[in-house]
Amino acid sequence: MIRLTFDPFDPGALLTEFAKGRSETGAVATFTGIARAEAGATVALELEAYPGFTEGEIGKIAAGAKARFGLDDCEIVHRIGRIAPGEPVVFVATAARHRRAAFEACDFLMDYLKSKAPFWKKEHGPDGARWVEPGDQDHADIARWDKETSR
Amino acid sequence: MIRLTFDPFDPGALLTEFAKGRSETGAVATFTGIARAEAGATVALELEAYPGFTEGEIGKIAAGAKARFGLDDCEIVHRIGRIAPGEPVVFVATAARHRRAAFEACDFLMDYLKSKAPFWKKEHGPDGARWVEPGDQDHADIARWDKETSR
Amino acid sequence: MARVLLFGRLSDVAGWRERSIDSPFLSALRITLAAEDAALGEALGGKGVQVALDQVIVRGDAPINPGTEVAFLPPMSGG
Amino acid sequence: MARVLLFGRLSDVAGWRERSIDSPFLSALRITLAAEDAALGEALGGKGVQVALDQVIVRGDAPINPGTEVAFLPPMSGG
Repeated sequence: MIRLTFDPFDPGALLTEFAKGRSETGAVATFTGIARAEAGATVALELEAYPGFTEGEIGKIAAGAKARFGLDDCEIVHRIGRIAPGEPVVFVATAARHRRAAFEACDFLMDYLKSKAPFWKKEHGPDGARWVEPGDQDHADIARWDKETSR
Repeated sequence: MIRLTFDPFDPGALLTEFAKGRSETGAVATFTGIARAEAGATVALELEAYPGFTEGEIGKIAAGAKARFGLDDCEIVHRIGRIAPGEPVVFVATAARHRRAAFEACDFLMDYLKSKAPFWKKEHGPDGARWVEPGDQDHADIARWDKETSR
Repeated sequence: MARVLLFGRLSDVAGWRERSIDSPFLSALRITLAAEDAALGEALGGKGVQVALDQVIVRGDAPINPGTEVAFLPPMSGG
Repeated sequence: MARVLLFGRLSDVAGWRERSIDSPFLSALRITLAAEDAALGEALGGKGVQVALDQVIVRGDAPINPGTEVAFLPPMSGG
């Protein structure tokens, strides 16, 4: 399930639902990305999506990850709009029989979401706003998955 | 925080509490291990701990992981006693400024917990019970962390 | 008429997010937009800006049918 | 008197989990336990079985003070 939301969400409530009733899944990994205050340097984050297109592109990657890592299931929830420091921005959950697959798929999906997913990000600081492009670390993170078929 | 519990727990409720009020932590990774039914081959899992000693040994590894990966925080909750298929066995949460550290520390802690933590595990199947010792995959998983200082 | 959508910094440059514009080809649409707003014309031709017609990325020129959604997408930042 | 604790398969072998036994040394305690129950004696000397005195792993022999907790720990399986 892939969902974009303008409203704050509780990652715990999502995990409770996701982990329920899984008697053959052995492993659930999650990642929650939280907006950092950067000691006052960031007043708010603003994320723009292209409704329909953004979910579609994320859906393709999620389907690829399910096949590549043999997942039972995965879920992605992403905030859009204006996000205050301390609020969750993204939640990814993966379910698999074994923990290595669950961890790697979660890691893989986050690398994609942070560097290539169709969002446009603006940081509002005390001196105004600026558009953000993916950083070198994001490019290095996503490049790991081209080199290896599994770890 | 390290806690052993005879009672079932909800990993989502633990994540809700853990993720709260973190305006500088950007990244929270979690892992939930769930008892598998193995298509009826496992009727229940029974985990024995040595109260005090088990928490102490896990605490040493958690402190090591906090230092090694530069974590803001981590939490480990482990079921003990008799556990039915589909019930969570273990929950690990890690918080760090960046996602790589949070993921790696969570992965590292799970490798330790699954292969070396002071628990004794009995599997109750339809034909009786047997004590379980760590498998080859667990030994291989934990050995990864000796070879590398970071990934 | 095509629905033209601008995302990210492109809408900041143009001062609008969505407009209906009549144009038979993508190339003609670019010329129309640039003639009206040179800064936007330059931004639309900038490095890494992609175009989607009805949510499918296209390269080069393409005909624009009436009712088509034309989206100009600057480099995606990730979430 | 020392509090002797058995974990995992050791308590299945012995048929008990906890007993108070008087013994001045770990080596003497092992002899006492083996004399009473040969199967347990063998299991306690088995591969990978460790001993903790007051929750600290010890190797070789050691004196046992009154009130000491002596735990025999078979190979840990992880959770």
